[in-house]
Amino acid sequence: MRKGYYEASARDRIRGVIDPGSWREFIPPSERITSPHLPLLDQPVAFDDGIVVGAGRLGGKDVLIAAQEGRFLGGAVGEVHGAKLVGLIERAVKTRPSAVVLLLDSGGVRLHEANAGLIAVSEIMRAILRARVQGVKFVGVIGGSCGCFGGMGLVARCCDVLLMSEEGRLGMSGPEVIETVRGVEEFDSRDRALVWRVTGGKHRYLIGEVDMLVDDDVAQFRAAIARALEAPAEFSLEGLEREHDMLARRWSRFADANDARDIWAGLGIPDVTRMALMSTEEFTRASENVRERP
Amino acid sequence: MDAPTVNTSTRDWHDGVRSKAARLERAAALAVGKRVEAPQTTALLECILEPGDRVCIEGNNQKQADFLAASLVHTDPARVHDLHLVQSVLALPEHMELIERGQVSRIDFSFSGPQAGRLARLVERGKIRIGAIHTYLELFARYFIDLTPNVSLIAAQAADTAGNLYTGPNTEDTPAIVEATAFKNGIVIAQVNEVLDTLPRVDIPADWVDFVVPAPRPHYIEPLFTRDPAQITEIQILMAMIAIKGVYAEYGVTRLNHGIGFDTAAIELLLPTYGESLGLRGKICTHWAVNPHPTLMPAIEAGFVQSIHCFGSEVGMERYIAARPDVFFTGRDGSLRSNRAFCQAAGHYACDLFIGSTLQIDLEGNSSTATRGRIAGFGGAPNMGSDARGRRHASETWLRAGREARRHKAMPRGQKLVVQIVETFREHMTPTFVERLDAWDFVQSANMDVPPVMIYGEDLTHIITEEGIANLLLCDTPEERKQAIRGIAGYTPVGLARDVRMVENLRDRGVIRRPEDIGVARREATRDLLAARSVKDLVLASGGLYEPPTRFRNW
Amino acid sequence: MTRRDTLERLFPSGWQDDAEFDNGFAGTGMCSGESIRYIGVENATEVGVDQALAMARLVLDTVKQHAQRAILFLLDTQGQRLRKRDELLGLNGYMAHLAKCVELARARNHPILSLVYGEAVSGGYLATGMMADACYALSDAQIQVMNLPSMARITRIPLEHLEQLSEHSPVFSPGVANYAQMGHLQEIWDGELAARLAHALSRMREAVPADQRMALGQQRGGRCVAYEVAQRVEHGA
Amino acid sequence: MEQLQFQVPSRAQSQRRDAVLVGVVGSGNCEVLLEATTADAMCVATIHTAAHGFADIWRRVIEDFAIRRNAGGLRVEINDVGATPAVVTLRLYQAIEAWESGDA
Repeated sequence: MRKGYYEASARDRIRGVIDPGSWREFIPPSERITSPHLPLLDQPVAFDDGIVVGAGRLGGKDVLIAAQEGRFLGGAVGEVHGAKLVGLIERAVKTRPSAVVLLLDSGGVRLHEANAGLIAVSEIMRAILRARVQGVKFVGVIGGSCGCFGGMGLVARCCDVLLMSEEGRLGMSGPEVIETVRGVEEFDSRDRALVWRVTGGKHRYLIGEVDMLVDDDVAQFRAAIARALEAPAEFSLEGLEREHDMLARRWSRFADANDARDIWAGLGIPDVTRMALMSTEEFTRASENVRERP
Repeated sequence: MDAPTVNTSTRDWHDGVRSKAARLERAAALAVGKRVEAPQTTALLECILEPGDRVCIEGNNQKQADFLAASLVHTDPARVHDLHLVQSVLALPEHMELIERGQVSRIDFSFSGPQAGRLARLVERGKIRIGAIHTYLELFARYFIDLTPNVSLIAAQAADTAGNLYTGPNTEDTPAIVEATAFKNGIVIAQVNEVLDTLPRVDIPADWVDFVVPAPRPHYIEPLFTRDPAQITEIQILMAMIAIKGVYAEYGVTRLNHGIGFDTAAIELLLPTYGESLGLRGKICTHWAVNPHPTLMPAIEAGFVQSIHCFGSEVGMERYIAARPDVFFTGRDGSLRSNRAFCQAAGHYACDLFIGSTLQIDLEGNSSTATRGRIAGFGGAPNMGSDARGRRHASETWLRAGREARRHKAMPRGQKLVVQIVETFREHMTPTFVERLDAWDFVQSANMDVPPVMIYGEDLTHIITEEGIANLLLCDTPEERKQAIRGIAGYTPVGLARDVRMVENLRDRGVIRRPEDIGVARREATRDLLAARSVKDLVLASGGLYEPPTRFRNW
Repeated sequence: MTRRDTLERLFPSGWQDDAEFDNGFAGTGMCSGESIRYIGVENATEVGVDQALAMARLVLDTVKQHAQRAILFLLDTQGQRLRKRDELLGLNGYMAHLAKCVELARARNHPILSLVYGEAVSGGYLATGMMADACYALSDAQIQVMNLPSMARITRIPLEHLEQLSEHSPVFSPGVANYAQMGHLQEIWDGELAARLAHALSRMREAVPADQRMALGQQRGGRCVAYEVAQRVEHGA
Repeated sequence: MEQLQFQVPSRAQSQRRDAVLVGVVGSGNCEVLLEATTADAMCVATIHTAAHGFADIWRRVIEDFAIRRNAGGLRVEINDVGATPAVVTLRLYQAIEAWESGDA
């Protein structure tokens, strides 16, 4: 039976991607390290503060893994949640796993502890980048129901390799926020198709924001992560210059784009609608020669 | 009803014919042949209609004669008033507008879904009199007895220049309405989306149609039967497992009708997975009277389904249906031919099981969707959800249910399985099981003769909740029946008031069966069991033929 | 305070703008005889893809042209640009790119500082000021994720409740003092900015900076659990 | 938030193992943590719920669970955001079935 990644819980995802019997969780739920701030606001807590962190093996290789639980407060980052992730990254600098795998599913900063959350996101970014400088590899994974937004959208793009399903969403400001501030004419957040055209996996893959497009299936994610563990990792001036060129090219070509359709057509895709309906495999093949990459 | 007091010796028996001729005469200047241009529509209606007329503004479950309804709102109330609406569905704001403006003073209908709240307020303010709330089949029947329309405003996909109509997949109520109107001196006005030289097929012959109006916009069709699998809960999956294993497999149900909720959508999506794992393909769910639910596609593709007859169509299903003529009833043009009246009859007489959901169930097993402040009606559910007293053909399923019901009677006879599938609590912890239905309040507030009960307890055979199945056929006394219902009512006040010993006794006798009693493991009740978990999965299951409405797409 | 006033006060011995972009600027200022590369945004601008790209270019060029020169981010931003177009192009990717460029500079021994002289709001602050080794803000500046009325609306927690709690807790309400107490800001600056900057720089030249903000937050009593939780994950069995 | 505590007799659970967590703290849902205690014949339940005023229903749900399953020697702790009794019961069963099957 196919196990969907989009709907799976954080714990199910971890169970689905690591080698059986290899899992060890740090600060498990039984320790009840919960948010000290939510009770003051009379809000429910979760025993793991919405993130599972630990060590395991994937295809026989040692990895550290974190998984955000999108259904608890939208996977948003609070003080404990953020600190667990920072601690995991710091641990990697010392223990040198094959990679740190981040199963991201988050709307960004948890408003109930906004300042702590924002600072934590910046600490996560700094920790990842510092670890990358020291040679630790990061694999980001997006395909959950909350997508990956706000500061976590930046965290995702700080990884060496980023995997995403068509169903995943990646961006900075959520469509609802833009609609609230700028009005429905700017961004109709209830237009599902539009939301996915702007933030969804296929568009992100085509413009070079994501390295692999994965089917919404836990087993497929596992296989893709295993492949990502093999990918080379580098953090260099040359690499950043290549990324800069790609981003500058995107800006100069598509600054006037109003819809993903404009960009796809601009990239030389003949039948945008047909492309949008393709399966992951077909899509990956069909986009091989038009897809942007650094 | 008209009560003619004419001396029959001097009567020429052609009042109706003369009335129709006079109306046509008044409107003659507005039409070229049968064709009337859209801007003339209001004038046409003012010429045709007379105070006191019975009017059907075709409002089906899905298809709406919305342009004609809007045109009617623009008529002069001094000329057009005291109309009596006789139509199955009151779904448009225009329908309520006509009541507000005093142009409609009486209604007989079946269902008012989106306007249920507004209708209740109009009734309270004394703006409108409700004749009765009918089932679909019942209202159609009255079209041929005492509620024959004088004027029917209908909707079709296309007309040719002669006035033949092509309804496309959404034929729905049109044949019943037109038959009654056209053959009893009534006038039929059709709004069409387009006029073609040659129609793909003829659904209504030109001879039955008086006027054709090309509408400025295509008529509205509501995608009423599209249930996004993403919203199906684990509890609904658990109940679907109970239904499949505890009822469908148990009775070998092959001919059936499903309601339109998420509970039954869950059953449809479990057939190719859970049903297949139980070896039930070919043994259950082969013949259906049901709309083309998108959630049925995985079961069709998996080979469960042999035949489906439809009340109406469903937006986005057109290409899929056309590609599966072995399963669906289709015309020469390849597209679906639906027919609500025939399908209701099929559901009533030729199905062995009806299953649907409801909002309230009382201790006698009466169920109702009427809640305070809403007069929603019940559409077709009572036709499906009642024993067909006139049925004479036998089937194993029908006989088995009959044997259970008639243990103490000499004359063998079958019975239809009528099943309600409900969670014990609805949203906001509102209990589904109640001591007294809200429907009773309507007797006073809406001046009704009887409470609007959707399915009567005496027709109900099984109730399924997350707590298990209550088989009401096996209850010997009214008290046992009450305890059987309490026994699966969970933690609602009705459930908590159960006699624990009596309930355990009923369980020993198989009247109440818990999930564990029928080998349903709660732990397996996960969304992974659904054959499709998203609308995208449905598109994949259809091989790309299904084209979901935009609001269900994320690509 | 305006950009000009801020630069005057930071670099009384001289500064020279040499780059402009949409509501942004860059140049070189002198501090205790040392050249400082400053990169800033002004007029409480919303930072969009073009500005993030421009700043990234400036950081990369600094790395290429001026080895180990200190970089100072000067911030007055009301957040990331809230437009569909920017999201379509992948604003988060541009922001992350900027953060990566800053990290490269840090790895190549460029001290990184930031000063909020106007406003700093979440997304506009993350990839710039918050990436610094040491973060500062003027005492009359403002740092926030969201104002309390909006927060009340979205979380459905009564505004009065939030206001009442914010008197004792630095964890969610706007204000530079809260960000200092939580360990994010090294210091809040006022008075002689040039002296403050010189002092900050000399301190950074002494030791390779690691991110000490969690520990600082715990010391200052603003973030009581983060440090310990991170330590437990980092070192736990 | 409302906190409830119940202690109800139940047949002893024979399995001994690390804690089990099922479910998620989200609207209409709850998480259930199961842990071993030393009180073999008792099931101890602590509930933190965002929905006030349902103590009696919670008591009956926990009692039925303790009657139907071997929950003696188990501590049940629940973080709840308005889950219906149906969902709570499902989670309790999922938790104890995970416990008994030895799954994580």
